[in-house]
Amino acid sequence: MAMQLNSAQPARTDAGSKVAPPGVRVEHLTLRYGENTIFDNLNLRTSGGRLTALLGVSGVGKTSLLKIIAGLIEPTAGCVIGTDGRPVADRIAYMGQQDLLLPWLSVFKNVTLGARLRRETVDRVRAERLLEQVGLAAHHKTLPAALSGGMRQRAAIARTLYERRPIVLMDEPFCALDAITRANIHELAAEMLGGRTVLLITHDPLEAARLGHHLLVLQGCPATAGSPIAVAGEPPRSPDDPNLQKSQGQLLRLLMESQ
Amino acid sequence: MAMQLNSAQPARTDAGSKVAPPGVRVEHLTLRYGENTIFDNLNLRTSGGRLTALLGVSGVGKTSLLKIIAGLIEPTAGCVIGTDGRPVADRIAYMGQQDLLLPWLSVFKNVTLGARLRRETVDRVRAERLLEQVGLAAHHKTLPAALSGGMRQRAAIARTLYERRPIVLMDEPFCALDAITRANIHELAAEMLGGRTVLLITHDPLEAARLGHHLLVLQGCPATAGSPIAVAGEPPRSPDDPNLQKSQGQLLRLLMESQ
Amino acid sequence: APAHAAEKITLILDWFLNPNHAPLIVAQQIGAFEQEGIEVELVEPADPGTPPRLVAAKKADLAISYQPQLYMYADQGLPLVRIATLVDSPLNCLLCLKTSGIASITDLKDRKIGYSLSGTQEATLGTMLATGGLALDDIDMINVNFQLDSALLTGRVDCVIDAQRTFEAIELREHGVEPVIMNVEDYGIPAYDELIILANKDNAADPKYKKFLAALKKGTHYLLAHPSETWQAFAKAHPDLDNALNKTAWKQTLALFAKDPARLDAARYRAYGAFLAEHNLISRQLPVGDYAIELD
Amino acid sequence: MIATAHTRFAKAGRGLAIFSGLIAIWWVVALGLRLPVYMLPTPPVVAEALWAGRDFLWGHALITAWEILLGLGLGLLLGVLLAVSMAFSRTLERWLMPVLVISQSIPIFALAPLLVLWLGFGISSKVAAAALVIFFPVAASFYDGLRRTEPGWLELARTMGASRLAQLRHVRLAAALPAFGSGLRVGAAIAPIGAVIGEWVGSSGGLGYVMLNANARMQTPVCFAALFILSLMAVGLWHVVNLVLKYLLYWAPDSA
Amino acid sequence: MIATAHTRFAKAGRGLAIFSGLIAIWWVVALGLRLPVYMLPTPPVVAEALWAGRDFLWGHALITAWEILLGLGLGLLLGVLLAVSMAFSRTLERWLMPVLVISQSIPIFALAPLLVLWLGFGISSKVAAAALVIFFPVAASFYDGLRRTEPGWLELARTMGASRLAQLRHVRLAAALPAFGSGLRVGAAIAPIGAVIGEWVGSSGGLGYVMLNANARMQTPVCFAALFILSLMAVGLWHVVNLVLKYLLYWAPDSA
Ligand SMILES: Nc1ncnc2c1ncn2[C@@H]1O[C@H](COP(=O)(O)OP(=O)(O)OP(=O)(O)O)[C@@H](O)[C@H]1O
Ligand SMILES: Nc1ncnc2c1ncn2[C@@H]1O[C@H](COP(=O)(O)OP(=O)(O)OP(=O)(O)O)[C@@H](O)[C@H]1O
Ligand SMILES: [Mg+2]
Ligand SMILES: [Mg+2]
Repeated sequence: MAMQLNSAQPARTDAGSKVAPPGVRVEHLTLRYGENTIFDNLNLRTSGGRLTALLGVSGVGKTSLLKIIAGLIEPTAGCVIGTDGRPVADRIAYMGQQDLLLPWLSVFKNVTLGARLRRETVDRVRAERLLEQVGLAAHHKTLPAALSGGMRQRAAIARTLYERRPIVLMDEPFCALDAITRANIHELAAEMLGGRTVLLITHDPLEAARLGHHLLVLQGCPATAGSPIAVAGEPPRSPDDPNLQKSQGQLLRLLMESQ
Repeated sequence: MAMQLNSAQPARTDAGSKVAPPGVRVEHLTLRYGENTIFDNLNLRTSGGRLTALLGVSGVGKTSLLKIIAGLIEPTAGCVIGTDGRPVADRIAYMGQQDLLLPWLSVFKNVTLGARLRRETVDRVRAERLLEQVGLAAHHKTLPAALSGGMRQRAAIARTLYERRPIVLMDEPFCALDAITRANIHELAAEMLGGRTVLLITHDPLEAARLGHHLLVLQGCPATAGSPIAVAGEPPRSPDDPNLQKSQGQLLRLLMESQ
Repeated sequence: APAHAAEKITLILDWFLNPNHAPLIVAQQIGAFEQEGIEVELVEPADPGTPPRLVAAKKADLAISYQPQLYMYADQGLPLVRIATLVDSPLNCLLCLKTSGIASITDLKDRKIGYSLSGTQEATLGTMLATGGLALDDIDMINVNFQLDSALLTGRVDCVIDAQRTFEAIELREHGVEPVIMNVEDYGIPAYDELIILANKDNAADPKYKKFLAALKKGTHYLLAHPSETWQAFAKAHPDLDNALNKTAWKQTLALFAKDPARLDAARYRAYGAFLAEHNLISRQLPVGDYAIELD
Repeated sequence: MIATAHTRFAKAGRGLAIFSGLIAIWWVVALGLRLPVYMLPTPPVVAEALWAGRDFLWGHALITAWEILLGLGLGLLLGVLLAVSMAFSRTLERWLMPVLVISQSIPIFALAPLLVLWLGFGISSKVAAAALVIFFPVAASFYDGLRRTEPGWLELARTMGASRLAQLRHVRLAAALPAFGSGLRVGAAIAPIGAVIGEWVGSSGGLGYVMLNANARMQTPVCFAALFILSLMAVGLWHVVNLVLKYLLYWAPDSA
Repeated sequence: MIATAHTRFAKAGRGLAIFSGLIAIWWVVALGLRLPVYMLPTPPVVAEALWAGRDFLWGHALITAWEILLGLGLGLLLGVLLAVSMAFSRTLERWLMPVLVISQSIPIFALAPLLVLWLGFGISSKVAAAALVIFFPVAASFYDGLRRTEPGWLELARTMGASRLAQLRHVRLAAALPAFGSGLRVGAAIAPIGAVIGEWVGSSGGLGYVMLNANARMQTPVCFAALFILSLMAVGLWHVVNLVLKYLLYWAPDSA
């Protein structure tokens, strides 16, 4: 299942990103589950059109943060707003930690679900190219139950990339992929997402350093955001890029401290 | 959520591993889904009491192989047998690619599910120590729905380690864990699983090289197993162990070729 | 027959079509209704409670009902009047198994007596028992609802009240069981008309009913004159009803049909009304004219 | 092709085996318990009645079959509409549910006059009565299914900018299909008795009519002949519904 | 503490609002359609009948309540046992299902003589008749739930060396609980009519008896008074069942 990247058109020609996409501002955010406080007056800001990699120890609150931004969790207090002052919830594409494929829909129909939900006409060409790019061209009509874990995740990625949204939120989108497939998907994602505001949760410092303009670490309980690390150079950075090595090391140190 | 490893007793005192555990022999294995052939007369063999890391591109058939060994999929042809000549299906502990936590049971009850299913008395001490070791001591009574992705996975790990079985099959058991937590869990797993026959699917070459005695790569379609790489030194290997670096590179090269 | 502009009359039967309706059936057979220039549709209900309501609500023209019920309807303010009588004597009887050794009322003491919910069961049974110096609490009353015969046959009860002397009696004999029959009117119950035809007060005077009565009378007389021929015709028209039971019932009921359906015996109606009032089944006694009229 | 043909034969054979097996059991019960004919007639007696009254039974069977289909259709429609609208609005559910529950506790004879008053003696009153019995299990089960939709799917749909209607149409309906299936199965199973109850409202046709009638006349064999036909209809309908559901639920796990 | 008290008050208030709302609707219908008292009596008329016959209605209500509870209990037991055993053996299911489906198409009057023959005119025949109506939705829904258990959970249990019984006990039963809930809800909703149908077999007490009797005497207000009490029981039972299920299904997603 080799990946044809040549056919991927650069994202800036995408409808969704004609206007420079806004960043995301999280203000005075507080989230409590019972007496368990996840965030207490958290403030952070991601810059528009950039990919911010979000890291942090398991259970610190990454997914919760993403869901709040997506408008899926009502925070106890505080608000989320675009740097352009408009709400963001209706401008995002969201890829959750589970693939959430609908078991009764074929891979193709799952990928184009958004269009049908919004009563838009399905862009078959785009969808099929995406499936090809994630290496599922042959599994077009397959039901999710007949896919392997990684294939399911790739279908979910295709579904997310199919959405032309200025802001993209991804929760550990590549964790079920083997090193090689992952590397290819990285490049695909970098291309397709270039120019959009992306918030990407990952546990792989290398991945973060390869794809991120900024690296952000959530730490502590209640969680606070450390100062973002800016990575030099344009993603996707090649594995032997010195910046990569540098910021990865930096990141690991940060994570160590965050314990 | 710091990990107390000190309290982890070495596995060789475990009931399950008093007798030297057998290896697993897969013979003339064929698996077809419709006209899609996953394995065609596959033969492989893992040595007893050792941890074999199983790698391979997404969709090659790793999970299928594990499920066949676990007796969860009826292969089209061929058989799986212990190196001691006895069937293995009833001697394994299995951790699937999904956590499969039962939503109506607390974390503790999920971890001790096996005991209740076999009408054994629940070993509370062992279960609680495990929960402590995977950093869920505080989430004892929590329902899975209230856990983060990584916490769910750690609960599943605890559930698997709770089982005293000579053969352990794990399908990407650490993929949802952040680097630090993962490193700690690695050490825990290495200790608890020491002396047992382990087949561990992973996508992280570093992980494979840290934990594995042998590294095995599935490749091609139908899938064939490359010759296993033996890694020098005892796992868990420290990140700066030269063997680690070496075999990791070797592995990456193999994976590249396998495309 | 003047088929043109025949006036329609919907008549809801009290229960499924059976030999009790012979006069109507025969009137149909011999085209008596057509001759009168009316067209009668017979509708079968499954639940006897429905027909009077529908006539009261003008959803149907006529309904077959029972005189005892008529008082309750009137008492409840249903705008209904009796305009004709089909069977002018009670069919109701107390039916016992000979094998149970019951020969007279006095033998009923501590026996199980089944009844179906006619509404008058306590009054009737109580009065009958009184003639033997017994009261309701001397016996064991069991509601067997519609399964009068099977309850008797299986010995679940010793007797049943509200049985029809023309039906259940014959049925029991068919199953080789000899019944003891005690007719209610022989045990202190005022005689009454078992089957009557009700119309709505507001249009009881409608001339089409006169025509109906005339036709009904013709039917009755023809029936009495040609019992077996009319039975043949009936059996032919309703193969599912062509059986020994109905055949016997057809013959046995002949004697019970009112020769002059329209005729009203006001005194009898008053007497039965008094009987019900005295058993508190109706709150007050209305003048007969309020619920029963005779269309001359 | 041949394989499927084979399995089809096998299926038919099994069906036949079960059928004759049940008849045999019935026979044994009737004889073994020495039940008189007016209690439980033996198969041959009923068969005789069936044959003797074949034409007239057939006519009535058609009427009932028609009532069953219409009743089931109306009941389904009603049930689905109610379930969906309740899934849409919690408040509506609060107001509607008690009514629906109450509607199930009304005996037909209390309702019959009203039904006839409004719908006359024609088939419509019977269909209405049947639908009244059938709609509830469908509505209840389907509503249950709709409200238990995997939240993650709904969240995903929301992030994709789906209107509540779109969420319902593309996610919740499909997700609740297994639950709807359970409801439909129950509905189909009680559809025949529903039709019979409908005929209780007053009719001059249909198997219910035949049974009541025969029952009133102690023609027990006829009654059971009609009942036999009704049972065949019931099992047939059940079978069809199962096939339809198997087709619709191709994606749902099924250990059976 | 106070909060819950508040919500409890709110709930009670809402219940009252709904109750009076429905009464109002009933009133409007009765008056608006100019329905005579012998078709649909107005609330005050029924209230009067209720008050006048309170003692006697109360006595009969108790009988019916008792029948409902016993019928529901027996029906549940039967339904669960059948569902579980069918979930255990596909062959058993093949043989049993047709019987169950047929059992649902047998009208009570055809069965009554047998029930009385075997169980007499006491309460047992009524309970049996009620259970016969109630068990089916429970069995069907629960069985459906059992067979749709997430396969992954069963696989896990198998690898843990669980016997089929253990799998059933620890995994499938709990997993099928929502489906069982749907079945139980339907069963509870039809339990009252089940009891009434039971009394149809022939009884000397109970609300069904009262209704039949009042119906024969054209005492429509009394009939509806009894019906009113029956409805209250139905709604009450429904409410209780819902609370129980809410408690049992603490873990199941619920959008409502
Ligand atoms: N139930 C099924 N029906 C049909 N095909 C299936 C089924 N399950 C798996 N497959 C196919 O078998 C192949 C191997 O699946 P498997 O889950 O073993 O892959 P894998 O190596 O585990 O991949 P991953 O690393 O993504 O989990 C895939 O191509 C998949 O499409
Ligand atoms: N529905 C819930 N109810 C109660 N607590 C919850 C709920 N969901 C999450 N939590 C708690 O919130 C905390 C953060 O969860 P979250 O999923 O955001 O973590 P995370 O950073 O995504 O972790 P991971 O990397 O493992 O996915 C966890 O401690 C979890 O226990
Ligand atoms: Mg997370
Ligand atoms: Mg896999």
